[in-house]
Amino acid sequence: MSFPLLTATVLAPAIGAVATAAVPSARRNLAKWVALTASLVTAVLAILVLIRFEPGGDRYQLTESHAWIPAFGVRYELGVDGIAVALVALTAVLIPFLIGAGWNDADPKEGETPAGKRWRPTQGFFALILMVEAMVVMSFVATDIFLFYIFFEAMLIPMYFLIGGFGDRAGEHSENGQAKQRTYAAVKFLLYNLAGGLIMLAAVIGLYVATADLPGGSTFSLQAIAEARASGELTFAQNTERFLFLGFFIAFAIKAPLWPVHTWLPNAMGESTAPVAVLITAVVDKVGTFAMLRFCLGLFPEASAWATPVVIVLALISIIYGALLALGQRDMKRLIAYASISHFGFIILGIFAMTSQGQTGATLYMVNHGIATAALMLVAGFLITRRGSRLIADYGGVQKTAPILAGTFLIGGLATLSLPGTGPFVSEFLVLVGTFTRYPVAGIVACAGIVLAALYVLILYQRTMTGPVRPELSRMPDLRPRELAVVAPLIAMLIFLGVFPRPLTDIVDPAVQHTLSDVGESDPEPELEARR
Amino acid sequence: MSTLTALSTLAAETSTSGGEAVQFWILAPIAVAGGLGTILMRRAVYSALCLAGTMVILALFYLANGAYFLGVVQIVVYTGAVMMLFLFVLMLVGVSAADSLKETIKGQRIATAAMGLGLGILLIAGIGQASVGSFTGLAEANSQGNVEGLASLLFTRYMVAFEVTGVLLTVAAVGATMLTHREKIERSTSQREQAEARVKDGTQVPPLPAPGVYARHNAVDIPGLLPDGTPSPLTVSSTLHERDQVREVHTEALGALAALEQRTADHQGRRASVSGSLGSGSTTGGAGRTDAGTTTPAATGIDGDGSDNGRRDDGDGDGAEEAGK
Amino acid sequence: MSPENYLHLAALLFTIGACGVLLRRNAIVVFMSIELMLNAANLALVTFSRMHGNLDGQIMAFFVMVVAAAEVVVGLAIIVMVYRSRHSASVDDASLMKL
Amino acid sequence: MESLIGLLVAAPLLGAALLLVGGRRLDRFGHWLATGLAALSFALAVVLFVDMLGRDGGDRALSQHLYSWVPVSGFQADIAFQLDQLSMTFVLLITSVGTLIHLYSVGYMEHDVRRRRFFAYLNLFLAAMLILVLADNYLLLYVGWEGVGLASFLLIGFWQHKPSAATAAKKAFVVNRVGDVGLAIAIFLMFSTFGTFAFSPVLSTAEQASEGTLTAIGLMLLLAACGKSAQVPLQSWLGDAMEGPTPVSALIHAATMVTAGVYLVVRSGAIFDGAPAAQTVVVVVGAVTLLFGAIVGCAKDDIKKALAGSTMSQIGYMMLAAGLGPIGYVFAIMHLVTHGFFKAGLFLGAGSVMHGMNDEVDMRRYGGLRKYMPVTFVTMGLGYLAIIGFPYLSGFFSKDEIIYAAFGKGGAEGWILGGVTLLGAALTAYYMTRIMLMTFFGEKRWVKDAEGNDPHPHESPLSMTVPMIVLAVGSVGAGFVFNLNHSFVDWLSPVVATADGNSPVSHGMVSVLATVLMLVGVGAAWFQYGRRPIPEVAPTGVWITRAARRDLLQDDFNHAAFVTPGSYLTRGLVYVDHKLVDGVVNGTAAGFGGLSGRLRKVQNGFARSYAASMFGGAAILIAVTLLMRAV
Repeated sequence: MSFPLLTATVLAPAIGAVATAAVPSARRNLAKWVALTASLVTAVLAILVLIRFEPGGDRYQLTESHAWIPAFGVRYELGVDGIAVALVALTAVLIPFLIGAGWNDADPKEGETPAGKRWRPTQGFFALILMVEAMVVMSFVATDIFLFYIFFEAMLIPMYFLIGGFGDRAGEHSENGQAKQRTYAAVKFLLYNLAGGLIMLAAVIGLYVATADLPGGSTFSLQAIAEARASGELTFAQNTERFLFLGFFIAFAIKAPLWPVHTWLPNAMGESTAPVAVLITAVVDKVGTFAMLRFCLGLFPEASAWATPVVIVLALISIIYGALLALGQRDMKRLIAYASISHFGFIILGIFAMTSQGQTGATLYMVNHGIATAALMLVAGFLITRRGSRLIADYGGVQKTAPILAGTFLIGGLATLSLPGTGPFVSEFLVLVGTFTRYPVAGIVACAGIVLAALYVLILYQRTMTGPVRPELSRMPDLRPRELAVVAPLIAMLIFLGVFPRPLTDIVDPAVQHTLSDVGESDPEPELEARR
Repeated sequence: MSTLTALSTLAAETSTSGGEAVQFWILAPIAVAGGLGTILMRRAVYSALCLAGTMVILALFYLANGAYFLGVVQIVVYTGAVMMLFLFVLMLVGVSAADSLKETIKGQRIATAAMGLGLGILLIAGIGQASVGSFTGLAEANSQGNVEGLASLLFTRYMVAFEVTGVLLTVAAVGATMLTHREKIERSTSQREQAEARVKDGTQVPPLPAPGVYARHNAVDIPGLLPDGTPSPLTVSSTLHERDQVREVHTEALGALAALEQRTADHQGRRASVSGSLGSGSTTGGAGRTDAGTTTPAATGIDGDGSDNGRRDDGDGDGAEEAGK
Repeated sequence: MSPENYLHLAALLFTIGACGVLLRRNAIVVFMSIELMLNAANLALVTFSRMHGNLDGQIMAFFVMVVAAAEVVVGLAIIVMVYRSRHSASVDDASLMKL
Repeated sequence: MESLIGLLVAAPLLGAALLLVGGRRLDRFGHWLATGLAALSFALAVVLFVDMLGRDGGDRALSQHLYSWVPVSGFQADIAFQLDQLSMTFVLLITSVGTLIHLYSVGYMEHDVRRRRFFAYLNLFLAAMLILVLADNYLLLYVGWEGVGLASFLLIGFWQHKPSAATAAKKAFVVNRVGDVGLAIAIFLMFSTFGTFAFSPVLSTAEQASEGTLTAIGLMLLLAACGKSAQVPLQSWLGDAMEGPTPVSALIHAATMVTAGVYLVVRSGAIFDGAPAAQTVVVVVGAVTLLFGAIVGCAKDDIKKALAGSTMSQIGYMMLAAGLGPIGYVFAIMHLVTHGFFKAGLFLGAGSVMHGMNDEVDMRRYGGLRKYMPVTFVTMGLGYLAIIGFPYLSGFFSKDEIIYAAFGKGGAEGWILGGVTLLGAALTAYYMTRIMLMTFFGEKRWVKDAEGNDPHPHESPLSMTVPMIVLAVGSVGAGFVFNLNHSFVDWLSPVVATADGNSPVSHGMVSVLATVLMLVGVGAAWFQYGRRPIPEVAPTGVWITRAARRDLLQDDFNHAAFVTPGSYLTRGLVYVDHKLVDGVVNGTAAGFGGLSGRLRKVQNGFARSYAASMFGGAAILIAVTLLMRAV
């Protein structure tokens, strides 16, 4: 029995959350340090996972398996493939930065008196973030569908409180209106995702029923089902498979989010603090796209092939629509949110292109988008904290007073528009190539997203950072050391992944090959090869 | 007893005779009429009586169906005890007022009609659908006597249920007692305290004035007259007021009285005395007699009775005074 | 004479009782209507008893009577209580059970 | 030797990184560091060049495989460089002009507090441009392609406090992005056709692909080239790009970056050779741009914008030549190099003039500067003679070859193209003469600047004049050197296909015609601007002048065709998203709310009502039971 590394990776933030929450109300700073330590420990564990993972080895590694609810065939089964490893690492590495970025976000506002000894917003904030981390990591490593489902849904609880309970400092003068907006956003987030989750629950139960014919009885184990399918022991009726696929897919599409079930994201990201917004889009939403790759494709290959045309069209709409709406936004954070919708379109496009380039690209995209959005959004958050407004029109000429802030913002933006040399370029290009080889028209349409991305990023940069300095901003401080310490590593990672993405591709590519063989697809041959 | 045996022979037969049919067709309409009366009568007492009638008829049907014990119990328990209980409560709650049958909930009548029709039709359809067949007859089951047969079942197969119903009855009795019992949580006030409270509140301390029983009319529903001739509502029981059964004092009578007094005065040749004697029941003359000196012959109750027939002079009648207020 | 006649009568009485429950506001009359329904059921039970030639139906009816008696006792007590506190025996006056 | 290639790129990249990360500590000597690294790069290029000359024509190409960049199953992208004669030509041009302009900028940007950043960006540009021309596959080329776009964006918008600069920078980047998409799609097509996008396999097996595919690839490459090289229809950004500091205009928007499109077309010659339709489009684009740029150049009063029009026009020449196929490739490159020298010189001269005139750019406010700025006048004059094709200066050689090649296309096409190129030559002479006359001759038309300072025209410092002199020398001599013994053609022929056209007109005849037309152009300009005083406010002019001043309504067209509908679309979609997509969801919620509001009235509190529903339920149950039995 080897050391249960994956369980440890899940437990570390969970224990950290409890410890953070337990810090007495007066010792705010202690809570922050506890949280940071816990997240760093998690990051170290995740990197250990990354190191222990052998790219060429078994599909699922570091597996753990224990009976949990034997009556229903539910097991506590953990395991990571290359895709999961990448995302676990992304999550664990991002969280310390988010904690660092949100260091003062949940402090009591000036003039606010504690409502009692139990009033501990700071502790709560960081504990909730750690809770989310634990649940997200669990969703990535769970190979039992039921186990996954539980954490997929439970994630909503801390997220709900993070969105509804901790808004950014913008527009404090209209606190009531803002609180109302925030509650609206939180409820919307919850309802959308709950709706998806319930549909998925039905599908999970359906799956349980559909696997009843297996010799070992019903099971939720991904591996067992996949093996049974491969050996022909288990076959789904066509309609059953399609309905089950839809049940899973709708839940993941809402989480991802895919047009037209995307509208919760701009509200949620707009109203929450920058770190939480990053948490939503960079970490939590990734569970959706990850699960598409792992569950939708892995469990229901034929239904996936059946749904592909529709999904591709929806993804294309997401790409263009998200980008166009980003252009139309007046609120910085909402702009970034819509840009994320566009990017999720790319990820889903890559997944359903069913080529190794597309899916490897999509996985890389998940990681890179996480980092790039984090960089852009966190800097935007720093900016918003300084000025107290999210409106783009309230800024101008920041470049002059805070050049480093503007510079990091620009780099984040350039990464968002997938400039070569930054990580997102590699992934976007892979997605597009992979899509093009199978669906040329889709590949070309998606290219419109590239142009629009340049437009919205540069318009955002131009309106906020350039031009004459607005008088309100003339005394704006540049990035503080803490903020720089948060942003600089992110930028370094972006550039590293853009220049040398091999560590990731080496891990991800074999996993994608497994997924593709699940689906029974192989890359289209080049025209010349095919002719020979 | 002879009817009983006749009925029992009826029930014992497997194929029913024409006699039972006659009985049924006579009694059943009455039962239905009773049921309808129960729900349609405005006065609850009538409802109760209608229900009792239906129950008696049902008891007869029980007997006809060979359930002698039940038939008797029906009469004794239901018609006897339960209905009496109903009537008691009715009296307690107030028997007088007839219910208004006007519907207050919107759509309730329609819903009731639809439901009644639907349920009725469905039940009858259900009965029609079931293969009812014919009577097997209870001759065998009642061979040892109906009561014995029931008893042997009750104390063997239904023993537990029987015990439980016993418990239920006990609980019901205790519960009813608990519910209706009112715990005395304050010390009861003494007579003295009550009197003091009355004085303090300014309510009538002495007994109320009597009605015009001895004045002119020999009845309790005629108000007594105040010294100035106006009738006083206080003198009549409030129940009569509520029932609207208070009789008017006719104005001719008053006028005749006044004329009589006048004639007497004229005859005696003396002026009408200004000293209107106050009714003995009245404590003070509240309003001053502003018409002193005018000719108002106040007829006083000669009999020394507390209540006097105050007579109102038509000429100066603004100082109407209510005695005992 | 067929059992159906009795059963039809029982059904009719039952329906009448049900309508009474719905139509009347006086709690006591409502109660009486319920009694009518119970009696209708009893009639059916007794008929069944004779139909099948055993006494179980009668036993059922007997239990129904007992329970009805208990119910009447408690129910009337409640009515008295309600009347005491609200000075009304109308079931519509106790209409606080709503949103 | 191969390992030097990487260093070539690494030197300026290191400079950029150091200067950007190093912070204020490097303010004092950062510019010299950058210049030194650029010079180092140049020195390496020279070493490599000499080394290359030492080998035979056939095996001069070097390649360096650094590492596997994106290895995915079936997809192989490498960081690998390839240095052949074509790349070498570019490397020499880029590093030499680049170094000179670094040097020039030391003087030009002396008073700018953000000079360090400027040099960082310049170094970044050098690195990206070198990656572009050294890449051995299209994906890496794409990296350089976007990299120079980024550097261009940063440098155009260097004076970010000016909204016009920021807007111009954004515009340049976005328009370039449209072109980049073309390159991206071309790469996708290559990948799905050939299974790779490295130069050698793609180009060597190009003829095996179907003509349709090759045409598609060619057109997409052309789209990319149009974006980067400011060819019609993606030319609108170049004029606005003049908002950037003048050295930037000289380096990026005249000498090097804008010619990347020509490089791309020439490099992909094998693809175009298999796609005549695409070639025709290239030629048409080149011809149209040639005239377009020339006409715009004739009308602009802003010296830099006039030069920008000229750049556009000259690149049109190159593009046209490149579209001619093997008969034109070499001359496209030759013109590219000579143009690099004389246009950079011209821009530096313009910068020098502006430097002396309080950053005034309106030529109507210059005049008579030749006495005050002799060096500038002479160097710019030499550049001027070179560009108009004065006999035996560099422009003369390269342009005549292109005109000759255009005739060589043969048939009606040949006549049309020859005519267009000749017309272009006349226009070139006209607008360049106009610029020279307005700037250096005539009386002074100077005005005070915004702060009320009188301009004190003076010669620029040595760091600025030296590069100008060097470039002037290049402008004069490059063509001659290249034409000596067909040295340039021989140099490039191992890597670039060459062929002789069948021109109906002899070579000498072309030279004579071109020279005559050049003189006509000069004369026309002299009649208009040399003989009589120049009005300080531009006359209204005929319709074509007015249109040319507005870039031939290109911006108006873009605005009407893309920007306005785009913004309406965006606004409409925001509305739709809020009201429709969100509205459906919120409407559902409101619907449920309303429904439950109605339904809750059923809970009226009356026990009798509840009883009614209870009986109703019982009735339904009975009905269902009966139905079930009936069925």
